[in-house]
Amino acid sequence: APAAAPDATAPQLRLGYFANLTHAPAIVGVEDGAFQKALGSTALQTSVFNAGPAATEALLSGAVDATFIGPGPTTNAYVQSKAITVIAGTAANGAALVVKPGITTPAQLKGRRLSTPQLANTQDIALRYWLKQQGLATTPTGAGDVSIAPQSNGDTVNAFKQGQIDGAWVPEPYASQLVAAGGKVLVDEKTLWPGGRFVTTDLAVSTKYLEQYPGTVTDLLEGLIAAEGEVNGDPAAAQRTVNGAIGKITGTPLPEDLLKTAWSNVEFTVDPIAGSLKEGAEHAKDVGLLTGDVDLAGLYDLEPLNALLKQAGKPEVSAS
Amino acid sequence: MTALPRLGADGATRPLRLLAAMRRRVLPPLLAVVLALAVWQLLVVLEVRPAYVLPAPATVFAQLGVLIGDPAFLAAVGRTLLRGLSGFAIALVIGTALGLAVARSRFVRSAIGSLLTGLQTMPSIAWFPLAILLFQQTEGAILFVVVLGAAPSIANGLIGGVDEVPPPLMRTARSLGGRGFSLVLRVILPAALPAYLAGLKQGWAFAWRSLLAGELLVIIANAASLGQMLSFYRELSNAPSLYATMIVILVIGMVVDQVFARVTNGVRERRGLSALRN
Amino acid sequence: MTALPRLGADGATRPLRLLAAMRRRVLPPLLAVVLALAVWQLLVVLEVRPAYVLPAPATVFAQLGVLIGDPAFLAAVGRTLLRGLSGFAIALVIGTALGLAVARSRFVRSAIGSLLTGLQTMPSIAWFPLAILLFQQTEGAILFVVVLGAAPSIANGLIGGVDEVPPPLMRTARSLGGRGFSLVLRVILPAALPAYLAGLKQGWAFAWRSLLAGELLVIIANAASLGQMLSFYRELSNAPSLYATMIVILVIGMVVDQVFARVTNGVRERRGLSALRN
Amino acid sequence: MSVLTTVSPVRIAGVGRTFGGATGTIALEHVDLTVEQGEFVCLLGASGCGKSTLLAMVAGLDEPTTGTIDLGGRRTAVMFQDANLFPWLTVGGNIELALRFSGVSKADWKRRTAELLDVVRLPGAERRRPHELSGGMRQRVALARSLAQDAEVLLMDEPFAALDAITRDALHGEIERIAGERGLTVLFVTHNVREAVRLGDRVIVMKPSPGRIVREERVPLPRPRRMEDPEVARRAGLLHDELDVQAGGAR
Amino acid sequence: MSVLTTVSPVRIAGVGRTFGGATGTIALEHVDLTVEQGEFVCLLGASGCGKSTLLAMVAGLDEPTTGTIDLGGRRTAVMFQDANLFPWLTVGGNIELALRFSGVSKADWKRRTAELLDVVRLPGAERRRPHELSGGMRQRVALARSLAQDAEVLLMDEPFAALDAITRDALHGEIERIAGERGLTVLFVTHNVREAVRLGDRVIVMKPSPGRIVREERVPLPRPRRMEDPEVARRAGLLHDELDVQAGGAR
Ligand SMILES: Nc1ncnc2c1ncn2[C@@H]1O[C@H](COP(=O)(O)OP(=O)(O)OP(=O)(O)O)[C@@H](O)[C@H]1O
Ligand SMILES: Nc1ncnc2c1ncn2[C@@H]1O[C@H](COP(=O)(O)OP(=O)(O)OP(=O)(O)O)[C@@H](O)[C@H]1O
Ligand SMILES: [Mg+2]
Ligand SMILES: [Mg+2]
Repeated sequence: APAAAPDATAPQLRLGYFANLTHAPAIVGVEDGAFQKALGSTALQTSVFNAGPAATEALLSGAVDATFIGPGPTTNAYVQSKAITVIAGTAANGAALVVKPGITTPAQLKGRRLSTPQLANTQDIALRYWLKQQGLATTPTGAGDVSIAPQSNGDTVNAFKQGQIDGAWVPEPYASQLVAAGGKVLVDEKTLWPGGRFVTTDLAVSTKYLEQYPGTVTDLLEGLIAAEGEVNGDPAAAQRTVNGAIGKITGTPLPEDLLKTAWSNVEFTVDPIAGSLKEGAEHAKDVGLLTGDVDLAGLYDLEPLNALLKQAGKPEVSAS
Repeated sequence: MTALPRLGADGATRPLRLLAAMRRRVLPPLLAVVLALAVWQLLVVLEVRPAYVLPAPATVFAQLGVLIGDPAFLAAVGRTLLRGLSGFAIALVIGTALGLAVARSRFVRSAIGSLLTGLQTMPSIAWFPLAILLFQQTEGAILFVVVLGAAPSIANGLIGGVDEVPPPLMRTARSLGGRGFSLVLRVILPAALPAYLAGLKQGWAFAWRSLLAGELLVIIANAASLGQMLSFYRELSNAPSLYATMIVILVIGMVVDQVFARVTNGVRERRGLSALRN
Repeated sequence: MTALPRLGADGATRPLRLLAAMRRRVLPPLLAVVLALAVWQLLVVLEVRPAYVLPAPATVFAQLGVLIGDPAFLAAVGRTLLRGLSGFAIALVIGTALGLAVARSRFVRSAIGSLLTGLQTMPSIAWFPLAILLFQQTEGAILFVVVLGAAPSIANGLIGGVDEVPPPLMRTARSLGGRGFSLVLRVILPAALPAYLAGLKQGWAFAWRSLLAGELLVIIANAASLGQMLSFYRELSNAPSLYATMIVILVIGMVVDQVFARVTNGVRERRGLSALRN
Repeated sequence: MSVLTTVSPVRIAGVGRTFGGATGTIALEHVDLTVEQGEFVCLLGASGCGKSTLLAMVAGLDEPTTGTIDLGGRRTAVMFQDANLFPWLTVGGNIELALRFSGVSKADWKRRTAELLDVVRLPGAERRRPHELSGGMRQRVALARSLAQDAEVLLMDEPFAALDAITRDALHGEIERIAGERGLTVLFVTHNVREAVRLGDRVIVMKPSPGRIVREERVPLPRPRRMEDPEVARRAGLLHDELDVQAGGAR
Repeated sequence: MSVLTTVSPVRIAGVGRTFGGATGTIALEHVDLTVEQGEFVCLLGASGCGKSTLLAMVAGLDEPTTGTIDLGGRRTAVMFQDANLFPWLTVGGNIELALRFSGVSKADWKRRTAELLDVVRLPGAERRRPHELSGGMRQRVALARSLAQDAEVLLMDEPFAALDAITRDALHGEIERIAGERGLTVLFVTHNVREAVRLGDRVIVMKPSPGRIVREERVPLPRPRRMEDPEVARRAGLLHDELDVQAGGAR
């Protein structure tokens, strides 16, 4: 494709995100105007998604130009289309295997019933891979040494409280909710990763948009860096903003102490921790939830981000 | 003799009649509600399930009060209703046109007759990718899903109705010189009306369900909707709000049913179909 | 004179009739399919949307071939069909009983008549928490959602049918001494049959949609299902498989429609309702 | 009338029927009529004078607005003005349904159905469908169906209106025979004055707006009678003139 | 018949109609009938001999299995054996629908409807609903509806079967008058032999199994005639005997 001028800007940017804790920088950036400020004359138009598939569908079919999204859907979308590019990270960590108090070793999980948010999503893959490493077999259809029953996070919390499941591998704030319901953290996912970090949310743009309007993308990144700064600089204020937005969108804000606990388990960073996404894809292949040739070579383009980081005198991030 | 007061069904005096009407129309649903609440409360008292999954009626109704007092909730209900009505209106036009085409033309019937039911059995979730593909992030995507859910029902109702028009009436209409559009408008549609209305009612149910599912597709910030709230309450394990929202949906459904029942009863009465009941 | 060969509709010779039947029954749907494929291919050729969201028909049909050749996929389809049929069977019994109760008793009608439609408009997602609450993660939870979707439709169809039974026929039946269950079985149900069948068709559509949504609810050991695959493919942004699965669902829906159409046509023919068409 | 023996099977006293509330149509006003056991009573009267309404009330299918109708719990069979065959059943099925509802044992259905179809001159029509029949054939099936019932009081609303003269004459004989054999009490509505005289022990003349009984006429002629009998014709002529006078008065 | 002037309005040639394929019921076999302009032809025949079937084919609502029916594009109006009123319309609405389909301008509907209801002796019944009418009233509304049509050929299937003698006599006069005024060609099915002689320029006698024409009889009596005229009665008696002989032969 003929490269556009490095500062070419678009008349508008359509941006998607979720009303989730792990999308806090996106929410803050939208609510406090960090994105719009950075974008200048480019009109910002936002869409809120409920789950990964809708966000992917929107990005691939050109209904949004960029979206905050989890690593699982990112990988799927890239494998299918090769038409998206991850330009930054947003959040890391914040997922754990929480189990009934009696269970203290992996071996005790044999014959138990665990939940994940959705078949083949990030946590589902993490759980299956981890179990495999512990010598416990699983199948996508729920059979094996450990039975995995994917269900919606809300149902998981209820099922755990009623003792219908023995544990669940879930993201925040549900992990904290399970702990509050008497669960014990058996595995904090970050301990499994090199450096103790793994990506939870990243920012993906349509490759076409990136090629056409590199200037706007840079503006967007600038806004993201500013929003991350706000989130990390004044967590209390950020929590208020995020909870306000969640309350407005979902009808119920999260309980404040729960939000606080969950928040402390998540790290907000622009580092996409590319290694963890790529290894996650390998894990998915390993447990049979991803098939075929998984080539993620062209997924990242971190040059614009690194340029901005360099300008700001911050450490650069790596695409491997 | 005609001036004498008459006894019997037609002759009861006004206040008596009102009381009788009360007994017939208000008492039974009231009893049903009371019974349902009693069973519910009993389950709660017996602690069959913990309160966070099965809250007490009082809790739910308190929450219902809070929700109804919340302008944001009312706005959400209003938004969803508006979407439902506009989607239904579009489905009405498309479904009626399709239904007439299938009912009246053998060719169209064998071409797409079964397709209608096929489309109808397709779950909303399957349409989502296509809806976003076609309509991007607009209300259009939601309406698309709603229309695809409702139009086949409406069409099928109309087709059924037209197929059941008694042949003697059709012969009579044709012998009177009825042709083309005039025949359709003056004879076929009125004759098919009861089944058509039944189709509309089913269509509304499909539209409404598709809508509540479709509202999860694109969440428009600052524009909460009923479908969205429903799934969020579920996600957040907010049982009182979830049940309160279900009650709202139930009541809306029942009100709509009453509207349909009124129309249908009017139609039946005018045709002398309600003459002999029990 | 009766021995002479006759012309006209009844008199065509066998091979000719076969050809005519082909022309009437095979050609139109074929044309419809070809047209749909042509439009689709055109959109692909024009590259209206990239291939990874709107794959070419050839890609999708190739994938369809792969899926159909995969025993696991066939097993999933079989499992879903089985669930659909059993859920529908339960809904049939419950819906029919409810429908009769409402149609025959004024009290029951005003107590729960509107509730049926209210329940029908409740989206499956609202039932999920309750289903899990009552049935845990078992087939029961899926069937619960399916039955709640389909039974009101079946009941409403039956109610509509009973309400439309011509009063003269009811009077005749009663004057013949028809009472109670015998009257219901021998007169009311047959008279209401066409509307009842229409209700069953709608009920199937509701059951099937609820099922495909409900299958995401409960993942049962070693039991892949169509609903699960549908969302799985969507999850993986696997457009060819998604569209191929949609085609499978569409075809199943159309086959079911054909079954209903056969039954309905048989009923209509026996009653002389098909005498005058076009 | 008869005061000595058993109570009369049909006692209609002060019956009125108004449709559609106090301001509606007065179909019948103060009708008194007693029919004796085994009596054949014919009702004559202008179109819309309330004959069908009266029959429906005697059959218990409608309630009088005023007055009482007492049959002492006797079973009725009705043949309506319209055939009202059940379209989902064959001709045989329609008759068998009446037999079933009357508690006739299943073993006898075939035979009884065949017999009844013979009576109405439709032998072998069991397997035909209502929509394949001519108007007169449908009416005869309805007649067979009403005769299939095990009733003591037979109510017939213009049963022979759609029949040609020859078939009708034959059925006159049949109905007379069956009523005699079974000891039926018959209330028979017709527009044909000669038919009324041909069949009735008594002819009741009604008048419309509001519907009421204006005349009763015993027919003491010996049976069997024929429509062509000069005495039948003479009495019919008198009744016809009577009706004519009334009509002139009413219009 | 007439060869000089215009072509006859109804020409039925070699018409047969079989229901239900080659092995089905033969309703009509080889029927030939020509009706002249302005002629009033009555069809008589046993129940099930194919009268209604023939009328439906003349009206273009059914197709003969063999033979041809040619009306030279003339418009027909049909009054069916059953009233077939549209239940969702009032009495007035039913008649107005016929006026609408006949292209009568809306301004005239009210007046024409009132006139027609007067003709059938139901003045002021516009706003009543079909299910509120008695059988004879429904039939009269159907008659008014068929007269509302702007037709050249009038086909009537037992239009007066459900009417009392007085009303029927009045309507005989009306139908005769209207047919004369409009120059209508009428094909009139009846079971009443006297009625046929009273109304017809020609009476056609049919015979069943299979349905066919067995006799034609001109009625050269001067008009107006009355049912009670001795000459009408005499001719009717002859025809009745003729039918009787046939019936004896057929059964
Ligand atoms: N359901 C109804 N609602 C209103 N009016 C009715 C109803 N049924 C009958 N009527 C009126 O009652 C009167 C008597 O009707 P009915 O059918 O008894 O007459 P009939 O003597 O049987 O007449 P016909 O000889 O024409 O059959 C008529 O004026 C009719 O319009
Ligand atoms: N749709 C049909 N299918 C099969 N047979 C039919 C059909 N319509 C009419 N017939 C048969 O054709 C014959 C003639 O019927 P048609 O209605 O013309 O008789 P009709 O002369 O009008 O008798 P009626 O005086 O009783 O009205 C009858 O034997 C009838 O059973
Ligand atoms: Mg009557
Ligand atoms: Mg006939």
